[in-house]
Amino acid sequence: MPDRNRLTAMVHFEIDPETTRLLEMVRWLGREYMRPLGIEADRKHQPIPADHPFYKQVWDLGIGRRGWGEEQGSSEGPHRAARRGVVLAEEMAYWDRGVAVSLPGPGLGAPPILLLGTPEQKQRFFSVFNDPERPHWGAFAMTEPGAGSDVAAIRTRARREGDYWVLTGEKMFCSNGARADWVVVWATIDPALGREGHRAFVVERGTPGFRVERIEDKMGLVAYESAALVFEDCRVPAANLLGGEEAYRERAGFKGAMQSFNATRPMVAAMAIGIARAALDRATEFVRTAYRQMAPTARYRRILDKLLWMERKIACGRWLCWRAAYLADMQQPNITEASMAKAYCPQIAQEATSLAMEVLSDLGATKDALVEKWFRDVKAMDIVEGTGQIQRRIIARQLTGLAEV
Amino acid sequence: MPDRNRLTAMVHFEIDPETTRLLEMVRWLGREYMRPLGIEADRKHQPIPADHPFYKQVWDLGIGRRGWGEEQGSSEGPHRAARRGVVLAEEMAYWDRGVAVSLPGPGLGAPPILLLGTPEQKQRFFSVFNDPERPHWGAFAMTEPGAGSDVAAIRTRARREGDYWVLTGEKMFCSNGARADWVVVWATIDPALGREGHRAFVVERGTPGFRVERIEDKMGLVAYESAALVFEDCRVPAANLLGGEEAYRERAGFKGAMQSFNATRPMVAAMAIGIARAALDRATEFVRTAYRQMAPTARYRRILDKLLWMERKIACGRWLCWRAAYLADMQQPNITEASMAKAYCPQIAQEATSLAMEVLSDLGATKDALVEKWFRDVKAMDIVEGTGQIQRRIIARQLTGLAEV
Amino acid sequence: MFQFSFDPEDQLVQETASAFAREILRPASRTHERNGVPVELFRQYQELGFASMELSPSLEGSGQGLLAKVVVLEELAWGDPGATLALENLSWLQPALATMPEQQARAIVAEFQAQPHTRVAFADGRDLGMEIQAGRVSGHLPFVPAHRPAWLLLRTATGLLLVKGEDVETEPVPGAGVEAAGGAKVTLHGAHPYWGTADSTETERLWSRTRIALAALFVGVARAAHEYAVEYTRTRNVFGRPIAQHQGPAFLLADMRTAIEAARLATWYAAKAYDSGASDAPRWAAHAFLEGTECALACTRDAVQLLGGHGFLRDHLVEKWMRDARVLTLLCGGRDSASEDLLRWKDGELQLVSANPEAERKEAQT
Amino acid sequence: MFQFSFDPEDQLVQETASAFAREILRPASRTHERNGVPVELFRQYQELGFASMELSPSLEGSGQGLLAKVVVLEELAWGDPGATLALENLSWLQPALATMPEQQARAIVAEFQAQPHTRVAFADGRDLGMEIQAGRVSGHLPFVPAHRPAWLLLRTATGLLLVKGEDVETEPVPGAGVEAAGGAKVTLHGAHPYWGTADSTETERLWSRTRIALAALFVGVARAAHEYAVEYTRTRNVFGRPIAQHQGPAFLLADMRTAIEAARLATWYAAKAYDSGASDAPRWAAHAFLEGTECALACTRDAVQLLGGHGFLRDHLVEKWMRDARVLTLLCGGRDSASEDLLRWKDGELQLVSANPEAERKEAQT
Repeated sequence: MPDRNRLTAMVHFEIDPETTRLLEMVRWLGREYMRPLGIEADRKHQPIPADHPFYKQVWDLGIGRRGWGEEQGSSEGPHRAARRGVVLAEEMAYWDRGVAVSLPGPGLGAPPILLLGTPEQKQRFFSVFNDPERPHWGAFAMTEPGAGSDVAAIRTRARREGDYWVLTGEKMFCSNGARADWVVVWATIDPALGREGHRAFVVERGTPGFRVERIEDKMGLVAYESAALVFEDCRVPAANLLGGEEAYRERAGFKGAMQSFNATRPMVAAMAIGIARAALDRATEFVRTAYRQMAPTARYRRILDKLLWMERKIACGRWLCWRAAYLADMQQPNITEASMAKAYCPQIAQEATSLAMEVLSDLGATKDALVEKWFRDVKAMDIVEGTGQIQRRIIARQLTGLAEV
Repeated sequence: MPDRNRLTAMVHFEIDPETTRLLEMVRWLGREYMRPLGIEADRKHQPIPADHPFYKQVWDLGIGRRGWGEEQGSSEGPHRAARRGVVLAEEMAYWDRGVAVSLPGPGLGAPPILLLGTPEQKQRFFSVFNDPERPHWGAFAMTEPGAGSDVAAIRTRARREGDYWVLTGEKMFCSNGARADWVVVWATIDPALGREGHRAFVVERGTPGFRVERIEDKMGLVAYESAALVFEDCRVPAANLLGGEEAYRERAGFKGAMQSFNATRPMVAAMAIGIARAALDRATEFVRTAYRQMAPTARYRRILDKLLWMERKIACGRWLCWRAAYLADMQQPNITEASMAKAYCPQIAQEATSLAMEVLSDLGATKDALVEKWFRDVKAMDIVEGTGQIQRRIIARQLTGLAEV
Repeated sequence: MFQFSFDPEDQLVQETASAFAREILRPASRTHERNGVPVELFRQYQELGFASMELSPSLEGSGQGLLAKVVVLEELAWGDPGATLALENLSWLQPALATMPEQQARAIVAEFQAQPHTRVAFADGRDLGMEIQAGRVSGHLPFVPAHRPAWLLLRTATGLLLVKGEDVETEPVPGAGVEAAGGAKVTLHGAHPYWGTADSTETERLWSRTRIALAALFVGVARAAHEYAVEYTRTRNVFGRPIAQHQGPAFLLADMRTAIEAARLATWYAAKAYDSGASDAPRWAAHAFLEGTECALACTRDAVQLLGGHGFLRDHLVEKWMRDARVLTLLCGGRDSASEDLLRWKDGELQLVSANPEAERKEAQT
Repeated sequence: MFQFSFDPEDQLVQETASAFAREILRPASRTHERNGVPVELFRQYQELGFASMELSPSLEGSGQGLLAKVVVLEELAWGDPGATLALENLSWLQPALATMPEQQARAIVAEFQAQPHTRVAFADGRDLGMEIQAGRVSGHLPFVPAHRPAWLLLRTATGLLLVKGEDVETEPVPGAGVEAAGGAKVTLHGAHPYWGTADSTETERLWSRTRIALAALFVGVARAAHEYAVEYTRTRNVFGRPIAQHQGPAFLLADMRTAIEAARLATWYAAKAYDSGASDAPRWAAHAFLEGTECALACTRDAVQLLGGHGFLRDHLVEKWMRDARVLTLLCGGRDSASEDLLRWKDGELQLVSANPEAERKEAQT
């Protein structure tokens, strides 16, 4: 029998002091700015404009500016980055997931540049985030009107012409795409090649032939703009092909995209948990105040059961996110774990927000009660970065070793 | 606006007097014999032997004897047969589904003979059920060790040799197969032909090359024997090919099997409802007595919620069965409706029996409490006549018009 | 013997409702969501006679049963549940109109004939601290699905009341769904009811009409979402085949369809029980409400899911139906209220707890 | 920062348990189901030290925490949950052994050393009308998972008690699952406890150990069923492809796997909270019990389903695990008892109802 309590010592559920400090900052930012701004955007049904003073303020705090390409150099290193990521993502989404996505910085454009970009490209595209004057955004464009979950089916074409690549096609759901300095655009050199034909290009704002077709009219998460982009014979300098041609040998192109998904799926799952927790807190507060004024009824017990269900599922979901992030930090395979978190959390979060509306009963049916906003917002968490169905496919493939599910 | 209450007049939920009389008989039979015999078989873990006096008794009552091939001639005609079928099936299963299946008569062998058989074959194979002396059984063998849901994949071969067909293969889950005078056996003349190669043969007991390999060791529904059959160069007279060769043009062979499923699926669903209702009644009775003796606790409310859930789901499931049977009686297409009943009922019935065990709490964990028997028995209802998964495939195909799901 | 058929004349009613839903309500969904239902549409609806179909012929109605009504309501809600809530105005008063002295009822019917866009609200005030003193009712309703209701049908702990809108304070509030109906919070400061009953059996019976009608709306909106999702997934490809040809989505479509059928039959059964005056009609009304709630919430949620990213856009109606279903199923105390009523009846049937409040109290203290 | 890792030494414990489960328990499942666990196996289990791993070194245990134990229990239950219930005999007394005077504890441990097959039962008697008068306990337990328990750990409304088997009346009853453990009904006629605590905080804390250990068994049996179903569906064809390559079954496998992971993490968290003496350990124990219950019931039911007709035969173990899971999750009052505890704690946190029993009583009467 090995040493006393050794197993105990190797499993922890604590958050480290540095992350706790960051959490406190997010909490302050969330309470003071993110939640009010998110509500305002939702009520106006308009994204927060890029020139809103809030963005300058967070930019001055360093949000979106520091650390791109420097992660390896920090004292704690990348071994906590994924865990810190899910903890902070949950907290941001607790206050407002829409505003969180709208924050300046390279956003989902960062992972492909970090993974595929040459040193020169990293320097060139990240340098804009050192601008002390005003906030900047990067963006990422993969999804197309006819290719959401089925990433391999993208139809945006890239064709070489001398020192340029010419892009033609449409993209959807490009977060912050209208205000971004550049967008990482995935295109195919030949649809018949499937994933092997995929290439990632950094398309800079103002490139001729690239335009924002519209800002999409979403049911929730209104605070950030989701842009529909059009590329009409858009000529992109060859130097903007991420990593150059050699980066795409052995299907690395598609794998690059997938790797970034593996990193972001637990974060999206954690965001669902954050939203669910907001709904739980609101529902608990309602019970605390409303049921104090009136006689406790049979409904009281029924409602406590709902709160307890939320409490349990939120905790379990969070641990799934943590475990997936821990494995990422340890640079161990986390494909199954990331997908399990992503399959579980949005699903229970949808139910949690729906139950929270029931807890508030008639009041829950009004926009004023806020819970309905989370009910709308959270639906996207089951869709972005691979729907719940896609996650189940991934898990099943990993389980069975069978390729086609 | 049409006449007052016209819609009301055309929708009914009543059971007719004749069926009510039959129900009363089943109730008496169930209470006095079927349930005690089912429990006895389960405790001994042995099917009720074919020479058990109970079978002679029901035989004398006419059960399994009358009406084969005569249905069209009855005064109420076939227009109530399907509805009467689901009502009586529910009631039989309420008392004991295993014993119900073990009752004498042609069983599932009847539909293919009725649908495909020549007048001579009907006369020949049904005549045995006119024997006043002792009970007789018929049986049906489709499922194979490697082909359950995937009926088209049966591998039992039929090869013509002069005036005989020679059968080679194995069958499983053949209800009453060991005591049957004959078994309707589905075989293929060529696996490459798929469903078009299927043929149905009536194999009589004692045919050389036909043997019962074993009685299967089931987790529930012990009262009737499920036989594993082996056919080794089993020579069946050509006259025993149901309907003769011409009956199998245009894939009619497989359709014949499927038609009988369409007729039986709502009955199996209704049986699940019957078992669930038994569990509900037992749970209600427990609450009535146990909670009278002790102080009503918080659990009381929780338990009433479970009873009410069962009450609702059982009612909804029953109506689904009724609707599917009604359409069958009207000779209207009921593929979707039959599959919906079959998908819904076993699922809620599994949950109902499981909840009933919870209602009985510690007592529910014992064999003495009986509920656990229903928990085991009912699982089969989600498997036989097409698993819940197969039903969903059928419904989805009907909904979308897409062939391959 | 049980049967589920409609003869050609019945089908005419259903088809009329279906055509109105398909040609008028559905295309105007977004307009009505923004601006509410226009006065002209109320007039057109009045001419079709749907809102008055349950009224007795002496009140110039066609005296149809609730079963006929739920068939109509399912069709209308398929078009737009919010607009249906609004257009059905007079119908929501049916429990009161069927019970009050005919003269009183005639006055109300006349008011609706003159002003077809008169609005009605209804609510279960039992869990919301409604107080009744000396026949006057006070309390607060955080949400009723009507902008400025002229009438309020109110379930209280002691009975069913009809209150005039002019006797209560209403303030518009934005609803999270069914916006076409509008929304208001209502405060009653000792309002004197226009009509009321304190008979608990009668109250439960009458209230079951409201629950059954809502259950029919749940079925309608679930069906709308399901049919939309079927069409979408049949015609869009993923991984080289139509979405609906993958078993994951296909099984979801099958489960939705089954849930709809079960909820519909539950609604029919409850309506039939109500029409026949069965004493257990309230019980089946509550069951239908619960089955319908599960069905509507699941089907609308899954329809959005099946459209993927497109489901999250207001370009499609599924997101609206998801919100509509969530709000609809909160009305009248939602499923909690239905569950509580059922539990109370079940308890009465078993006669255990009510007989022993002392033990209950003791248990609550531990 | 949070982490979920086992170093090689930890893995050795897990692998030892896993090997015992794989090589001994699993192959003998059906034999143990029929005949119970043989005496020799109790001796072998004692030598492995699992039943005593939580005991303090002064009691000749290895003083490990509950977290280490749940990792072991999951492995063992994967082999056979019924046999594990039996073999774990001394462990079930851990709450009492850790709390009672050392001399008393030493006597018990010595008894088990002499008789390794001594059996233990445990039960939540709170909802079963247990009465305690003048320190003596009376009442009836319809089922405990032990044939002839020498010791009975009993949760009552007022605390936790340890009763000697010789002081109670036991009668064997056939269980619906976990037959390897046996089953008995127990009647207490004013039994005098060997040990007990009436401290409610301590009782809740100690009882949470039982709930967490059971939750680990739930995870283990769920995993057994899932792995069996994965292997079966990978290697059998339907419609020309492996069953698991159809999305319907594949998604079910994925959901099972996810439920197992969630339940496992809930068990780890609760065990960790228990080991660290956190005051909310009972809460997380109840949550882990609930998550584990859902997981075990769903996974075992679906595993049978995924084997189709074969799942219904005793040729495969999935039918056994389905019954095992159903019985296991009924122990200690099952999920209802866990839910009630949670509700009481939540209520205490919000401090609403307990403050107002009069209103509660009034409501119960209406």
